[in-house]
Amino acid sequence: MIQNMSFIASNSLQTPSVSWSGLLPAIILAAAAILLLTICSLTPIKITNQQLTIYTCVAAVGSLVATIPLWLRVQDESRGPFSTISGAFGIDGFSLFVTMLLTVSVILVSCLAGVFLKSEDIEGPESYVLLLLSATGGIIMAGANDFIILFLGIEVLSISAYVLAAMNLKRIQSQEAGLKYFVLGAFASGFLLYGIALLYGATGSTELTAIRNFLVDTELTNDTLLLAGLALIIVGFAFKVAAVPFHFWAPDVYQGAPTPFVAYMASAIKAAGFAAMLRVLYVTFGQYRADWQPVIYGIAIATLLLGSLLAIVQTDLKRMLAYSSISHAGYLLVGTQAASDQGVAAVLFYLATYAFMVIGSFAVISLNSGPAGTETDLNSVTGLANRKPMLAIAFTVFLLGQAGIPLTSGFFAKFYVIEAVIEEESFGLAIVAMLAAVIGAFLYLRILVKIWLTNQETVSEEGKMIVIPKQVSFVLTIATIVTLFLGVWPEPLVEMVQRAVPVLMAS
Amino acid sequence: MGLLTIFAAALPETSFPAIPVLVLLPAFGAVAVALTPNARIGLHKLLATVFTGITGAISVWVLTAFESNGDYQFLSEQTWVDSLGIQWLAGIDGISLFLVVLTGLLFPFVVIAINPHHDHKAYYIWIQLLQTGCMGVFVSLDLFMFFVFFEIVLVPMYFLIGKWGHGNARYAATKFFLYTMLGSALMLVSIISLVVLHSKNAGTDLTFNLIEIASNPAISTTSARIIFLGFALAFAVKVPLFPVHTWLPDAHTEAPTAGSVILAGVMLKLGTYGFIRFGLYLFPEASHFFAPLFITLGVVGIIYGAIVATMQKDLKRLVAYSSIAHLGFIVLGTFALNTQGIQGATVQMINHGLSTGALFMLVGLIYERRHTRQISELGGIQKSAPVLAGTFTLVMLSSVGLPGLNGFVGEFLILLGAFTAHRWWALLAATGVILAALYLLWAYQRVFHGPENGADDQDNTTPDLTNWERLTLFPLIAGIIFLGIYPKPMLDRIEPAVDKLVTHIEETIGDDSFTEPVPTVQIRQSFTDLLEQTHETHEDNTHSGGHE
Amino acid sequence: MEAVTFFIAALIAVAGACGVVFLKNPVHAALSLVATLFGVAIHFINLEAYFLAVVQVIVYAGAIVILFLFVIMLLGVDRAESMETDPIIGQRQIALLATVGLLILGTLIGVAFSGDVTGIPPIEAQQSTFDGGLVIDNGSIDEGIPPQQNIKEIGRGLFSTRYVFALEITALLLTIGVVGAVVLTRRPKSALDPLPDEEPSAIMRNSEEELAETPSEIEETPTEETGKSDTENLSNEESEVIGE
Amino acid sequence: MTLALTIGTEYYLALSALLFTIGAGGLLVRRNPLIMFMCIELMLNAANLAFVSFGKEMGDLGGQLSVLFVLVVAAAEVVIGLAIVVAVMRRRPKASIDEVSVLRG
Repeated sequence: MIQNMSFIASNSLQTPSVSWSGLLPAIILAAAAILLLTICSLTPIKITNQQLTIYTCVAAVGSLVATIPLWLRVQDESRGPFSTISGAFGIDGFSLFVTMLLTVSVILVSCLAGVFLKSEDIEGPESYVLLLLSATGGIIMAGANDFIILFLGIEVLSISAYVLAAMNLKRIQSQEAGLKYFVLGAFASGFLLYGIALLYGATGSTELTAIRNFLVDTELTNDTLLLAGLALIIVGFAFKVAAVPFHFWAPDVYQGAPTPFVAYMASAIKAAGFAAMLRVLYVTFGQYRADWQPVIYGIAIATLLLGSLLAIVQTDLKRMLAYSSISHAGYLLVGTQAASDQGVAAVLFYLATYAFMVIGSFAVISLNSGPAGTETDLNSVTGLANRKPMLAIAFTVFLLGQAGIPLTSGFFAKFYVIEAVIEEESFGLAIVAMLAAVIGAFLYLRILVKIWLTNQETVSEEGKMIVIPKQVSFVLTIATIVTLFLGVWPEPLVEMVQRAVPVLMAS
Repeated sequence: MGLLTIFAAALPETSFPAIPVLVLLPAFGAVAVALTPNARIGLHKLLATVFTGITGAISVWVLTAFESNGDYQFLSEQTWVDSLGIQWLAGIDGISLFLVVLTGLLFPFVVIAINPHHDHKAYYIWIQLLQTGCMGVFVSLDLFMFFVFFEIVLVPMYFLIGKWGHGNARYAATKFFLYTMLGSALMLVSIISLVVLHSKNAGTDLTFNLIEIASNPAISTTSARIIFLGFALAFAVKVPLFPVHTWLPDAHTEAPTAGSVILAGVMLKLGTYGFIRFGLYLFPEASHFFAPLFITLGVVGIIYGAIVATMQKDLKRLVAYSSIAHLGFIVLGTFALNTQGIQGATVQMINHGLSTGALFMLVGLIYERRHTRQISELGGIQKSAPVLAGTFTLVMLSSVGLPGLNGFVGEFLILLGAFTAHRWWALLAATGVILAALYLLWAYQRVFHGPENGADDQDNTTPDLTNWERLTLFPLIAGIIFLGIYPKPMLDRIEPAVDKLVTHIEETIGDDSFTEPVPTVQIRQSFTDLLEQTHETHEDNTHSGGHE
Repeated sequence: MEAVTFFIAALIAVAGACGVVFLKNPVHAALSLVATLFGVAIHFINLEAYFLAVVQVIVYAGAIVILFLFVIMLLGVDRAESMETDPIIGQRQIALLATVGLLILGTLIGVAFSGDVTGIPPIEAQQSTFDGGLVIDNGSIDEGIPPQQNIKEIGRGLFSTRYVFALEITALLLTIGVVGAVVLTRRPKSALDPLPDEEPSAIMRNSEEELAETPSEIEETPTEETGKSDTENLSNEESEVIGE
Repeated sequence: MTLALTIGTEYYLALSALLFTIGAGGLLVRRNPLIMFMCIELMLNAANLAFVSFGKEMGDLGGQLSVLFVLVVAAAEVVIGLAIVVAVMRRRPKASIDEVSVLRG
């Protein structure tokens, strides 16, 4: 804590104690990134994309493995969650779950990225470095127990993502997507930061624990400043997770950015954004839930309906999935709105299952989009079932999953969210969410019709020649298996998310 | 993994885990077909026949092993998602028994009798998955499990209609999918609300167990009514009841013959069965409260279906609209809320499955011969294809409800039940029977009599049924006749369960019941006597097959 | 005295901000941004954040604005001037959002002048009652702390509290900045995809025959400097005209 | 002339709110990416001012420390933003980004 700071008599500097094992997952990713950068700038040998992919996967797996002893420790009744560096970074089931989710998405995305970068003839380790650093930012966000740390985590995550979106220098769309993403992302950061400043003024600290304790102990005579700060923070988060009415960047960015990194945005960045949002809203400002719940309620309804309605009228696959991802953000907001442990668990379940489905979907799209990666029109999947049956089956599983058809993980995710929100007796929201699911189903049916029920008039040579590289088929297999397995047997993940309840720990 | 444990757990309880096998065997069949090479069309059909055939055989075994009491039998239980109170809980009682048997037998029949024109492998996969879904719905005693199966049937049916259908099949398939999904989306909200409210009010853990929820009505009347409407909407769409029926004609018309047969035979029953099993059982009070609404809708459906059917130019569409009328009857019987009505509804579900299934088969055969379903372009088939015409007549009469054929039994019971409860509605509904006779006979006249259109200029006349087709149609015809003449074994098995349900309803709604309990045994007895008297001269080759 | 400084500095800052928004020339805008930054720096001194005031001038005015100017010059002032993107969203929404912005402003100013700003007790009472994790520096309120003390405190704050973690994260941020800048300004090796919007117009200019022959030439040559590729396109066109 | 006015936190807060609004409004109204970036700097500066003035009122150093980190973030953001602009402008040599937008909201 900061109390004693200005009166430290001695000149010796006492640095706070650090639990290195607690920080290990983040450290492994960051160190791997820096090490890679160093190696590549020092050695003249060309490192192939495949080697880089393997390196990144190994780093991410290392990070994933490092979370396991932590998870066991945190679940241990006698030890429980803890925080380190004077309470700056909390290690609880929640942050560890999000960490695992992020590392898994890094593994899957780096496999896709390897193939993509090779086909686009982009060399160099930078995209992998940025991917790793971005995930580090996500981990920091998930565990941040201080608004400043949270803000820095968001910036690490997003600034890397801006670069990744603009990565493909050959295509102007990519840079324009990057530009748009950057401008609006920075705009959102501005809101978030100003909100943090106001909250700092209202509560006297940027530390989440202190804020929560302050709000619990103190009856504010005038909470205007606090509410203004809260509103600005919600706006900032809403931008980051692409919730209506702050969603308009998403379709453009999704369409223009390189497909593997779009998969990363839709899975990992969304997960990190919701993790931060849940920790701030549910845990820190749980006392003020009566004030923020209606706002989230409204945003959720608008996001659900607008996302699924606008998705229907699109003709580009990536834009369709962008709008559908907006609509999925609506579901996550529904879970957030519940403001209960069950709601948090549901959101985590949703995030985890959605990550696999969306990465899988974008993997299919990036395979199917031709050599230049530009053929993402809806018609590009026409007759996919005839050309590449396995690819079509995998895509179908992902689409049905996103539509929420039973025996896919997507159904159980929706079910869980609705269950959580009904337990809080928001029946209206539950009904709207299910209506949005029906509207959304139309979108997925449109794609399915093209895949299965439409015969291609002219089979182009290129179209026939889809070769599925090993890494991508690995990603597709994993995603399909997870989607189906969790659809039939969701119990393991349910148990896990129910233990991943966020807590705030002082140092 | 989960499925294996379900198997393992089912073993010690009963000597033979009939229900898991019934549900999962077709799914394994689908996997087996999926693993065979694309080109081996014969093998695909063989595998599908074997797997659905064994399922059918087991369903017949279930029929014989079934004891005529009102309890759930062959129970199989296994935890699924423990933390949310979701389990695999399945059982069969008198109400679901015959639907299980129908599902078990209709699918192998369809697999054997009807060949797809293309994409054989995918076709057999979807057909078998569809059987798994339908079977699952009829045996589910857990609300979550029920919903999963209720919703999953959409996918195979969607592909069956969309890929093997005719004309505007994709439109029809999408419409079918979205309509039914809209209904079930709200049902999901209702299910969860029911479960959550129940656990909150009763102070128990979350449970989706149907029996537990029904036995402990903990939620308030108002919320029960609202939740009931959520369920009812899903079932009404699936039935389909009058204002939400518009998907049915499209789906039926564009679907391939197999799709139509299954749709009419089994899938429409998901809705009516849902009304009885989940609507009435879980919400007796709400069912009673809303009964006038549903009876009205049912009667409107009967009249409307009949009138619209009269005006149809497409033979298949005509049969589809006649389906709406028949299902109106079933809903009418269900919401009479007395033993005769519900029993009649249950019987009529089976009957409708047989008759309308057979009608769609025959329409499919006619279409194969003449390549048109336009009534105006058909005609005079009777001359060149007398057996086809004769079979059509029989099936059509069963559909009209001619005494001595199966349709009569159900309709009679339903009208009896409805008459006890609401006599004016019953009278109105009875006119539906007359209308049915009208439009079906008229259609018959136009299709089978008169000059044979289109056959004059070309040399070929309509070929009659082949021996193979006669053989495949035989089980349906046998069922139609047997159930028409000797429905007693069926009624005996259905009755205890229905009685139990009616008692449950009467206990809940108390004395102000509008249903006047009629001495049921007496009526049924006299009814079967009447049947036997009337038709003892009727030559019946199926009598020996009865097990009594 | 404090009031006078405040209002003068506030005037500079607001005028600078308005300049950023309303001046057409990006160079002028950047310079008025400097004015705002200076104004804020003066406020920092007023608020006894001496170290920050210095850093504000050095980092913001000295580095960031210079970076802006550098890029403006690199791109060419005239081009930077006309460099207008599509509105992020339609004009109407902009108007709407501007109204919303004004509403936010109004609310915030209202909040600011509504007496007890924060719900925190007034300063006098606060010293004894408030314990929300704050440091109450008695000296700073009455006499003001000397600048050296401020720097020392900031140093301690950075390294002996949770902020040390934040400090480490900034290292990542700066790394990303470097890597990102390198990646984005590198020249791609292989051929560029055609520009979507200009392509049709370029094709329109050619006659049908040449269109059949020279579709590949329409693509930009990747490695050339911007001006050069312009001239090349021109010379292509010229030669084609001569060829006719 | 002497001003008897004491400048409390609310004055700083009002100023910072004004700067923030100008920045946010400018970002929405202006279409030149460079100016938009400058507007983002304005927004961040407004937040800085709020941080420092709150810190002063509460006698907490946290506000000043936060500003330091915001400075780093601002620097990193500007670097990336400008790099993206340079990359875009290199692909679009014919200046006006008016025509640039392939992607429309």
